[in-house]
Amino acid sequence: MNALARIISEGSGAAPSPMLSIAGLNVAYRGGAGWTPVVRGVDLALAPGRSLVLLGESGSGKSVTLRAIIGLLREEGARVDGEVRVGGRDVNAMAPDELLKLRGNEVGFIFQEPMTALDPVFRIGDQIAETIVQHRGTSWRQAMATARELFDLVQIPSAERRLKAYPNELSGGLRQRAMIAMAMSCDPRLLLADEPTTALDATVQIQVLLLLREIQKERGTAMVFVTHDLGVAAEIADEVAVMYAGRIVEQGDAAQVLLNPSHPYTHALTGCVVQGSYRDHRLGELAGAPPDLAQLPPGCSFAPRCARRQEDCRLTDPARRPVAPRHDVACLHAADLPAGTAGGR
Amino acid sequence: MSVTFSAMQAPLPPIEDRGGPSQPLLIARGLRKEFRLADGLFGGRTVVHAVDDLSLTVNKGETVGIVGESGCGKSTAARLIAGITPADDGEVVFDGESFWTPRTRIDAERRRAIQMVFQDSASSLNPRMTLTETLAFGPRAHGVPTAVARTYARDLLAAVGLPPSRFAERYPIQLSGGQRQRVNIARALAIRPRLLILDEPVSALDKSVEAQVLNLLVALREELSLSYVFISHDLNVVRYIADRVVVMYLGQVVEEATSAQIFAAPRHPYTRALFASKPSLDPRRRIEAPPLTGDPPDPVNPPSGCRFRTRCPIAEAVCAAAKPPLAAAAPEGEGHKVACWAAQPGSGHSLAPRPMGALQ
Amino acid sequence: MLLYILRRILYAVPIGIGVTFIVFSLVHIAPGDPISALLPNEATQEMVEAARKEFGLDRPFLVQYAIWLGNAAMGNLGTSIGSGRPVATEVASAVGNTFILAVSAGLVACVLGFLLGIVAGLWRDRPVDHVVNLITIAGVSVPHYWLAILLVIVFAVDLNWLPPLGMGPDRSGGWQFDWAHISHLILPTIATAAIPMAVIARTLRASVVDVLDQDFVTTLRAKGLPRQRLLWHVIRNALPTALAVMGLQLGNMLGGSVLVETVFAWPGTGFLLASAIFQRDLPLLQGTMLVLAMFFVFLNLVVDLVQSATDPRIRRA
Amino acid sequence: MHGTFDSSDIDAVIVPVRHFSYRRVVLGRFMRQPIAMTAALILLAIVLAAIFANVVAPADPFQTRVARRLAVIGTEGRWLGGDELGRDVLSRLIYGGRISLSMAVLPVAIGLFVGGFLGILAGYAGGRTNMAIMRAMDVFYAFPSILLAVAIAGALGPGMMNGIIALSMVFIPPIARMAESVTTQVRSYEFVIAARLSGASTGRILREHVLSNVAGPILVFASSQVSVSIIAASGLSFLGLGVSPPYPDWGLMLSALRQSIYVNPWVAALPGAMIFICSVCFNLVSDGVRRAMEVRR
Repeated sequence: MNALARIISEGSGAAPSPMLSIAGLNVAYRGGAGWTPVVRGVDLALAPGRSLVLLGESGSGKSVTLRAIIGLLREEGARVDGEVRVGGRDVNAMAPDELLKLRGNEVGFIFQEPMTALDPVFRIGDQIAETIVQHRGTSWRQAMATARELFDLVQIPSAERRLKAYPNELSGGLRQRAMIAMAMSCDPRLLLADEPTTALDATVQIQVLLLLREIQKERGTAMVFVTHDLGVAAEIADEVAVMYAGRIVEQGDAAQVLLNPSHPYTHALTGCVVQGSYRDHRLGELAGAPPDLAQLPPGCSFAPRCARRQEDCRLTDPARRPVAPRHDVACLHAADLPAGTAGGR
Repeated sequence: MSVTFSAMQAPLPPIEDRGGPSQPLLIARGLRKEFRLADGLFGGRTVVHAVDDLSLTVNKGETVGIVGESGCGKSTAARLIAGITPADDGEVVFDGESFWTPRTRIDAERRRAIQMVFQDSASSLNPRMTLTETLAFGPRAHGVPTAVARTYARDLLAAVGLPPSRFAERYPIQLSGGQRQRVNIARALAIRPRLLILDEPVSALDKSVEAQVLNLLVALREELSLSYVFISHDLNVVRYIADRVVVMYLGQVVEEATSAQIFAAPRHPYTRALFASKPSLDPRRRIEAPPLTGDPPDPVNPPSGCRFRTRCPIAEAVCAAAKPPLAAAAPEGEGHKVACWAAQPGSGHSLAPRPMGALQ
Repeated sequence: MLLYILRRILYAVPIGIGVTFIVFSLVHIAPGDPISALLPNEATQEMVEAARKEFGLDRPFLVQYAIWLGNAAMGNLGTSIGSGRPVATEVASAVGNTFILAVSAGLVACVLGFLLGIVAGLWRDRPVDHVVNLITIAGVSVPHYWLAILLVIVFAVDLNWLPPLGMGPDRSGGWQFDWAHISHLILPTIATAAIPMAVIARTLRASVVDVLDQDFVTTLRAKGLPRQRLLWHVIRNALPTALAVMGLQLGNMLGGSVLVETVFAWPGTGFLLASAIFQRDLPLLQGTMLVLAMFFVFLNLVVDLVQSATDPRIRRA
Repeated sequence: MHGTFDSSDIDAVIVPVRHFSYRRVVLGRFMRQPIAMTAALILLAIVLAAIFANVVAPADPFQTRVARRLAVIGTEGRWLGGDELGRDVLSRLIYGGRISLSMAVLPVAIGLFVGGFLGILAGYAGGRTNMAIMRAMDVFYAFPSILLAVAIAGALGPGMMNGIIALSMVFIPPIARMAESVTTQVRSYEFVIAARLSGASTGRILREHVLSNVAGPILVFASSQVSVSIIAASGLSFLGLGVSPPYPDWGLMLSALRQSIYVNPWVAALPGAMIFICSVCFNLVSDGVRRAMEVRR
């Protein structure tokens, strides 16, 4: 908690109240034998207008954390505790109708696969308009006009025709742009994006990524962006939080974390990035696979795969501590890491 | 655990080399495949030209990478070469002998020369078979007695880094994605092929596992003197593993060169855009503007002439008129081929080099 | 879209031809000489010869089929052995009666099935779902002819509230909108509707559960849409499946009516068919089957078209 | 050894499950469903009673007794009443299971073999073979199912064999359609493609790869058809198209006792109740098996 307080106070000098703050978030799903923890004590804070990338591999809990921000998990039967505050109000304590006003209105959400995330039997325009009508109480006609403007914002050509299209009639890139338009339709103060470019081709991915970056900066929207791709993170993040086995293991400024990783996991990840040719070098490897969340090892959950593990790693689960200003790491031996090993080698 | 392929007693004989070291292992010529979509009222006219006039040569011990975005026909190309999807036209010659033509089928014995590894590691394994059963299937199909094939299967597991004592009797559902992909590689190698076609083998894996599998592939190629056709949308991966690279766009090859050449000096505007779309990993050196706008066009109605011209930053009138041939790029000469009017001397494109005669 | 409709219609043609072929074959799979199946037992030698000529029974099988098909297309379905009247007349008078029962039972089955299915799907694994499951399991498992008899035992014999037989107070067979007629309709409607209602409910429940599991529902919730708007999305997505199963069940009611109409002596096509079987009146059997099967083919075509009109995913296919 | 990875860590992720056998898992999951298990036991009891009817039944099902005509339930020696000829209804219900259940199960079994064969063939061969088989099935599909059975049985005339033939014609097309669709799906999976690539014969691939993956869904679907079949089979008997008197059969008994609903209504309802109970149980068992086979997550 004091780490959190520190981040809040340092986050952005002029704006003391964070757009988003998460404290002690725990999420568990019902598994074969009892509850399986998926997110284990996540603390986060994000100032207005900033973008934070949650970086992690499959099963690290990054998407679950994102969904927790608008309280989607409880309805899915998950056990959630901890505090999630958006604009100062605790989401987990909200009444159902308050939650409806938060979602889509104050917080926009973009999903990974626009093909399945859009209703296949409704026209794109209607799906955007219904959000606007719901939150702004405008007429349908006005809402459609707004949708039309949003299509210009996300640079969809032939907007009139595309508004009347069904999702399967659009290409992947256009679908994701429409999804962004929908998320932005009520001019939210916080945007949540769950791997929004992963399903797209490289040349389209960069377009959507830069569009999102531009809109976010122009409108001053705070954004939490989930990805597994270091390159994508480097393009869009002000801050990066690296997740492993349901925990944030490293957090800080994007350049700090990506170029000067202090946690052995982040370090290994940057080392795994495929570069150069096989003729020149062997790829750095991270042995093994993430742990089964239902049967976590004692101590640091990364320890079994860690190249730098020592005896105490199997005993103590490390807390996050600063290694530099605005750079936290949850590792007992973070200080042992050689500094400035950019790129991993 | 210390079992390696070279030390292993394989129950199947290796496929003899016939053509000698300078004979290319695989030559694919003029492969063509159309997919008919919904039929019209009287027979369909909606046709997707999935692969249009693809030619490919793989030398012995070489890895050829095929790069392209979804729908460019790279996976279809893989299945055509392997002879799973019947081609409309073209032929494949393997080590100097015809592998298939549109009229001939491949016999079972020669078929084992080319094997594949697919992207989806889960649907690549029969959920009702244990790993031993899966790995023993191919050898048994080639007449190896079941008991021998099963022992061999355990050795194979060990050779790809999965201790048989713990993995032999498992079912695919009990494995992680990376482990499944190791099994898929072992399965493909079980009947001792000479060419492995890898269709996006690491795309579905986590980054940390991706490196493990790539290292395994590099080591195996060395050890077994294999050749690879490696298909991926990921430039970095192809760059790492391939000796030569083929870039595809909407069913056609737009550029072909050695890995070093193409990454040092890409000639086709699409290849250049593809490279420029790759994030840098450095937050201080971000991409300022996207190199291309829009999505790839619908392969049902590809643009006339050069198929890339609708998104090409340097398209001119000549590009709409005719399809540019895949020809040697002027300065580099040997081995670097590009299908772009801007690189063809005397094509009429304003950026085209002047014809050779005029130069001298 | 127009092209799509044309193609569906064109596709139905070979099916229709296949159906007529099977119906035609019915007489020929019957044991014995087809001529004896087509004529009354007391037919004279001249009648036999005349019929042999008329039906072309001395000609090859396929020619016979063509002759029969031509006749059927002109409305000549042969002569009933039992009544001696043209089959077409017999069937025509019965079709209307079956239609009344089918509409009434269809309405009950569709409305109830739809509601139960939606409710059970929305409250999956809750008590409501279990209750609906109980009802629909019983519904799909109940032999409808037995249900018909039970209904008669309870409401006609025991309680004496409703009439056990027929479709109206007089034996005229005409239909009027009054209590006397409606009271005759109630029990047959319940017996006919039971199975289709349960099948519709079960299919719709599965469909709703399926829709709720899809990613876009999370999007809808993330947009902050209220429950009723969510419900509309769910229904709209389940609609194509719902329409398809409803159409199919409507057709299957035609099959079920054979037994229910027999129990209630409801003078419809099913009753006609049963009496044709009882009297081994093959021309009547054949004619009734032809009309019912062609109607079913037509119904399937309509369902197909309606379904594709409500589902943009298959519109372009 | 390739590289540096440590195999002991690879394994750290997965909970080792020893002797994981699909069949055993499904069976285990089925047994943990009390309703489905109860239904299975009831069915088993009815089937066993039918098989050992000569031991179980209290009286001779053919012996008529004028004095016991339409005896009410609870009459001594006619515990479930007597029928229109004074025969023991309880004994006839027990013996009736033999014909009624055979007429229900055999058509589905035939449908499973013929339809399953045609469907797998169509699905695996694809192309024109598929077209030819499936279009032919579509034609049969274009009849409401019970109507088709009634028409064929009606044309063939009464008799148990005719009834079974007619019903088989009803169940072949839907089972073939189901088999075709799962086979087409399995065929497109990469493990089948890999098997083809290995040079294995079509027969071997079908046996070892395809069959094991399509058999489950096809069987479950077929089992769900048994309850339809029992209603239809007894329906045929009810119309007089099944076995001929005096053989005991539930549909036939229902039809005969129907005449006496004013005299002895509840005895008349009994044969139908048997059909209903069996139908419900078949449905519950089929549901249970389907649920047991569902892949979680």
